[in-house]
Amino acid sequence: MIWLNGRELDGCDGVTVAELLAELGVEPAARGVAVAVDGEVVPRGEWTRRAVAAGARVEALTAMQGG
Amino acid sequence: MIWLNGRELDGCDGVTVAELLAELGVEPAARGVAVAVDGEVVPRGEWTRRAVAAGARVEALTAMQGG
Amino acid sequence: MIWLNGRELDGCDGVTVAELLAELGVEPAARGVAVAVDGEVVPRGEWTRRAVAAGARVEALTAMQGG
Amino acid sequence: MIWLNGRELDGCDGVTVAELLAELGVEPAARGVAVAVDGEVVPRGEWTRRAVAAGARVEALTAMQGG
Amino acid sequence: MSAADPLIIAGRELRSRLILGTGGFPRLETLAEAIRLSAAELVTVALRRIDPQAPHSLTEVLRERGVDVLPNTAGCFTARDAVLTAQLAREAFETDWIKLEVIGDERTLLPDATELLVAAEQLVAQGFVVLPYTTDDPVLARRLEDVGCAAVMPLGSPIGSGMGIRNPYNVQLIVERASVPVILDAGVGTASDAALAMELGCDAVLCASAISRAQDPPAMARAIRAGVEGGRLARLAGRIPRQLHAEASSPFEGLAEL
Amino acid sequence: MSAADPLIIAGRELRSRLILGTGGFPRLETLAEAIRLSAAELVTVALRRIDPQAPHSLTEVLRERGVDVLPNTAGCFTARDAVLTAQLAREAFETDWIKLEVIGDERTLLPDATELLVAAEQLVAQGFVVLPYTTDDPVLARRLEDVGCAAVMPLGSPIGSGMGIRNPYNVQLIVERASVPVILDAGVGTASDAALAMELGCDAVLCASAISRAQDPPAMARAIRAGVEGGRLARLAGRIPRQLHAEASSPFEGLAEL
Amino acid sequence: MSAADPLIIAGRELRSRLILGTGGFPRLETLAEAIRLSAAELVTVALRRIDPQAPHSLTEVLRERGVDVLPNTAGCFTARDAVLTAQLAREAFETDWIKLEVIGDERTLLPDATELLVAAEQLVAQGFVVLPYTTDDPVLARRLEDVGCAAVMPLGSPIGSGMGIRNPYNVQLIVERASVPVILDAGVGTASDAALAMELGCDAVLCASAISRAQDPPAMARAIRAGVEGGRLARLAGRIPRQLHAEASSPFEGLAEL
Amino acid sequence: MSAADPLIIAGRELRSRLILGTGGFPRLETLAEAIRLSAAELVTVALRRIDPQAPHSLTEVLRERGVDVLPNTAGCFTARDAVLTAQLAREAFETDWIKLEVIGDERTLLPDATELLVAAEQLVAQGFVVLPYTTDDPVLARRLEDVGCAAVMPLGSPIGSGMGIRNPYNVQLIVERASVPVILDAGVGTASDAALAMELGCDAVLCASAISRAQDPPAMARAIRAGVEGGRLARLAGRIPRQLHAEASSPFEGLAEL
Repeated sequence: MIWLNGRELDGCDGVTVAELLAELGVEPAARGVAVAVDGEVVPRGEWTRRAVAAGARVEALTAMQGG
Repeated sequence: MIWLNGRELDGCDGVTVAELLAELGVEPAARGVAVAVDGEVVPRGEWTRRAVAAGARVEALTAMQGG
Repeated sequence: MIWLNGRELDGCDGVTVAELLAELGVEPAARGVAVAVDGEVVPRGEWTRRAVAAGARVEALTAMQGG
Repeated sequence: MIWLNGRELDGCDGVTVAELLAELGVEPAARGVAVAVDGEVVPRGEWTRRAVAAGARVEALTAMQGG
Repeated sequence: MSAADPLIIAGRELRSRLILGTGGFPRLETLAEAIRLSAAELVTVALRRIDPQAPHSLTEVLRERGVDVLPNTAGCFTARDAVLTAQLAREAFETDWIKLEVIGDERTLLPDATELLVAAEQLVAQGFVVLPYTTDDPVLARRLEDVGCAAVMPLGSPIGSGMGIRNPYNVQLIVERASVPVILDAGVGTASDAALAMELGCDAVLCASAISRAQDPPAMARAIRAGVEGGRLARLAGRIPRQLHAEASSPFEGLAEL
Repeated sequence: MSAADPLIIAGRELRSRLILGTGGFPRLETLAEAIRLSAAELVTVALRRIDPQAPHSLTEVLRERGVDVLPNTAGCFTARDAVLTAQLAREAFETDWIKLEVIGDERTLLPDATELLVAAEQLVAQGFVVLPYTTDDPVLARRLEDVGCAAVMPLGSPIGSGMGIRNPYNVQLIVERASVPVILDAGVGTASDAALAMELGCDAVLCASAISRAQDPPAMARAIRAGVEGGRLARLAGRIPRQLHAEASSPFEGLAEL
Repeated sequence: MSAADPLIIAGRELRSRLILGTGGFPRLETLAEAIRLSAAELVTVALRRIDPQAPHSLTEVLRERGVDVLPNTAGCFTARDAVLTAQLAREAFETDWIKLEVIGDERTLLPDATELLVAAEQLVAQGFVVLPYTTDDPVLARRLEDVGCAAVMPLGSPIGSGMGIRNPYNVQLIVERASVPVILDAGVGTASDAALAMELGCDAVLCASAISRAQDPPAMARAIRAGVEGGRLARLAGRIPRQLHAEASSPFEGLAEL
Repeated sequence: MSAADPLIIAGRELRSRLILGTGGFPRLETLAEAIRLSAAELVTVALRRIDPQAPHSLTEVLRERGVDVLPNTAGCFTARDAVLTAQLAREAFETDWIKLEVIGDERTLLPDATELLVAAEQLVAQGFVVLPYTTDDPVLARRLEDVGCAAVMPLGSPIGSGMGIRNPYNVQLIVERASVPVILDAGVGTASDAALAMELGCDAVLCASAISRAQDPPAMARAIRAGVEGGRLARLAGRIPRQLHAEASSPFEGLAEL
């Protein structure tokens, strides 16, 4: 089980960051996106390599209107 | 007919100011009261003598709370 | 004697407004000029006809910078 | 040599705090006085016992008008 | 000049520098208590038609409290009505003193400068001691003094608005030039407004709604009295100048090297 | 809540809501008289090097007047100096109370938020009753309360500037959230400033220069005392709301038709 | 209503909402440049005695710049002098338009309400298009409109004082009631003052000293022009309400849990 | 110094002195139009969780408009969260620039001085160009500059409050001492507020709600742009001094004797 943006995701332990982003409809080349796993930034370059361990908290963020 | 404080008073033409004040429950010796007939002040001393003609506008005033 | 803009002018009783304006270097056709004699406006059209009596106060005015 | 309230005091190495205060005209029982030696408060009770080493910085303070 | 100096209007001495308006008090008992706590010596009243039903005790309350009546011409929109109202007030209350109001607009209850000046001139000629409620226009205040008013009563802001002194500069200009007492009338909402009026150099404050319509009128009477007294004391004490930067209140010399 | 309620700081009751700073008085006699007229029970003092020449009478004057000493850490620019100064003050005056000042800039004498918070936390841990002089920043005031300060003392404007309360909104925000007493410190220039502070909901006012540097300090002590009392009374009395337009204080009904 | 709407006074359309006063400019070249950069279409002039020595080029400069002249009655203290001056101005400049000034006091140069109203009424009867310089008294403004003035020109503060709009509430009250254009005249000191005037609902701004006596008059002409335009745009755009507390401009939903 | 001088932050030149916040716009089309009319070159965005449902066009709109993104750390209450958010922003937008927000209170959204300073220091050490949203505390502004911030962004009043610049004196003190650009951030409600900020000496204005939540955002974008430009021009033009009394703008010499 993985926490992706606050929602539980089951049966996907060990998938890569890139695969998780795909879940969100984000293609690997997408600009304006950043990912943190357990409070650490995962650089764009590692998305395809970096596997996400069970129980990890993943935050996938992008630009929203803000002051 | 006489206008007393904006209200018509019938069958009292020729009565004195003092009599009109009595109508309002004001005794002749009352302090803090003043009377105008047709836009002229009627001094306290003339209340008993001064007759009010038909159609006259009488204003009988006293102190009210005011800023 | 005539008062022109607050200054005494001697030996010129009976001269015209136009002649007084010439004193001030103002030609008859000048725009932006107005004249009052003894507190009355003298219309441009009367400058050449209108003679100024002895003792008269003549004010010849024009535009100055003002707020 | 000792620094007492920013002034050098020679030939008094090893004197007690109480003796230094006497220099300033302060008797041991004085109220409203406090002493720091090298940035440490010396409690009133130790004034007579506590010897001040050479080179020490002594601050002897009291109340002054202040906002 | 001392804080103990009485306020002198038309030769009469007043120890209190707070004049109370009687309008707006929910009950006469509350008014009576507010008068006591305000220490006012002079209170305003309006002239209205006698109502046979109405318990006729306002004047008694004022007599018991030992305060003098300052009748007003509230509700008048013309010089003519104001003059006649003043004459009626003189007849009713046996006083030559009149708080002159000539209103120009129902929504703001602001004075009508021209009508006010005309009425003031006529009333002075008729021997009245005229205290005009006026705008904060320094020129109008001067004209009112010129025609013989015994004091000028500029507003801080509209009657009952509680907006305080909207334009302190004008009040200051009025005070600078006036040789009769300047009484701030209308707009005071709380104690600090009254204090500011006195600090600007006003000689007194007239206050009605701020007290009568407060949640606790007697308490506000005390509050505004304190404000008036504090403001006057401060004016006389000579305040420190304002400056952008700080000025230490504790000395830097003698500072320990810790 | 009543006007008679004492101010309670760290369990101690004070009847006076005006705390007097002793800095800036030209002579001790003037200070003594100002203390008497201000009715202050608590007065601040600074700690400075003993001057053998100086007549040593300040503390005697304070003892005679029966007021308690609130030592300050004026002149300290770091948490470390402020903490040591507080310890020396405790030793000298046998009080745990400290007016904590940690200054960040010589020209404005404004507090240094970070150093102030560090010093406050350490002093609270050492058992001091900490009254911090702070900016009008509501968040900083909250943090100071969170670390255990017994009161918060936001400024109205820079020390000695006499600029009054530059940002009443911030003072209002501080009061809304505080559960310890809020004492307006610094900036008061005159009585109306003190009244405004109390009307905004402050529990007390600390004032030095406005009184000590006035042309007549004792008179200003009375003035500001009156301002504090008037402002507190007004706060409790419940002021009328502000409105753009007028609200008549004399009734329109019963108006004569003249 | 749109920002592009022209200002209409007495049936005449003006695209510029900044009227320039010509007084106080050190040199005519500077005036000419300020006119260009202010984009003013209407500029005021005073009537003074012809000086044979003086180079007679003011009117030429104005003609070159293609602006129209709005003569004023500056310096008049009575209705009679103002009316006569207006008649002379009509004769000299062949315009019925007059900026009516009747001053009541030399130190403040504030208008004399009564004389102003008398003069306005007479000039309207004589067919003038009267633009009166008035106080910020809403009732007087109304009276001036009632006697037929083509616009009202309330002051923000005294002429040349640069104090801005001392009493925005009065200006707001004037705007609320006026059915002729309201032009803020006098007191503007800088661009934000001009913007505020327009935000309060004024239709235009008249400005002399703020521009002519600035260190760089042409630059200030641009500045105040921008202020007028910005203020008008803001008025039409519908500003957000003021509130004591914050309202987030970044959403809290979707906030990461880091 | 000239009005044409670009604003330089961390060596980068900006011609526009208005930075636009993108929060609060009802529709992206409105945002796009407001960007165009504001002439902003830099706009802020927040970082939030990807919403698969949401049409992902904000960044496209910004790209089309050719503006650069200034990411913020809005919503962070600790230095740690703010630093991590800044790192994510750098990753997402490939920019070292960060508008640093560390909030201390949800109701006022005011900054937390201590956490802000800690975060600023860390981010500077990590090579960020840090633009901190701060209070109007001059000492804190100085500390932020000392730790290497590229600009300081004091608030005028709480975010979205539209209260303008509550304490112009503090902004003035910040400008006096700053050697990095001062950008007024938060509180601007209308054009005159923006003009005042520049007149006080600010180098730029950051504005979101005043524009995005106005009734007509694009019109308000133009209005505030004009306010910023007018205020800057006025600052450079050198305004006239404020004075209590008047200064005639029409000469008294040459006055006719009518």
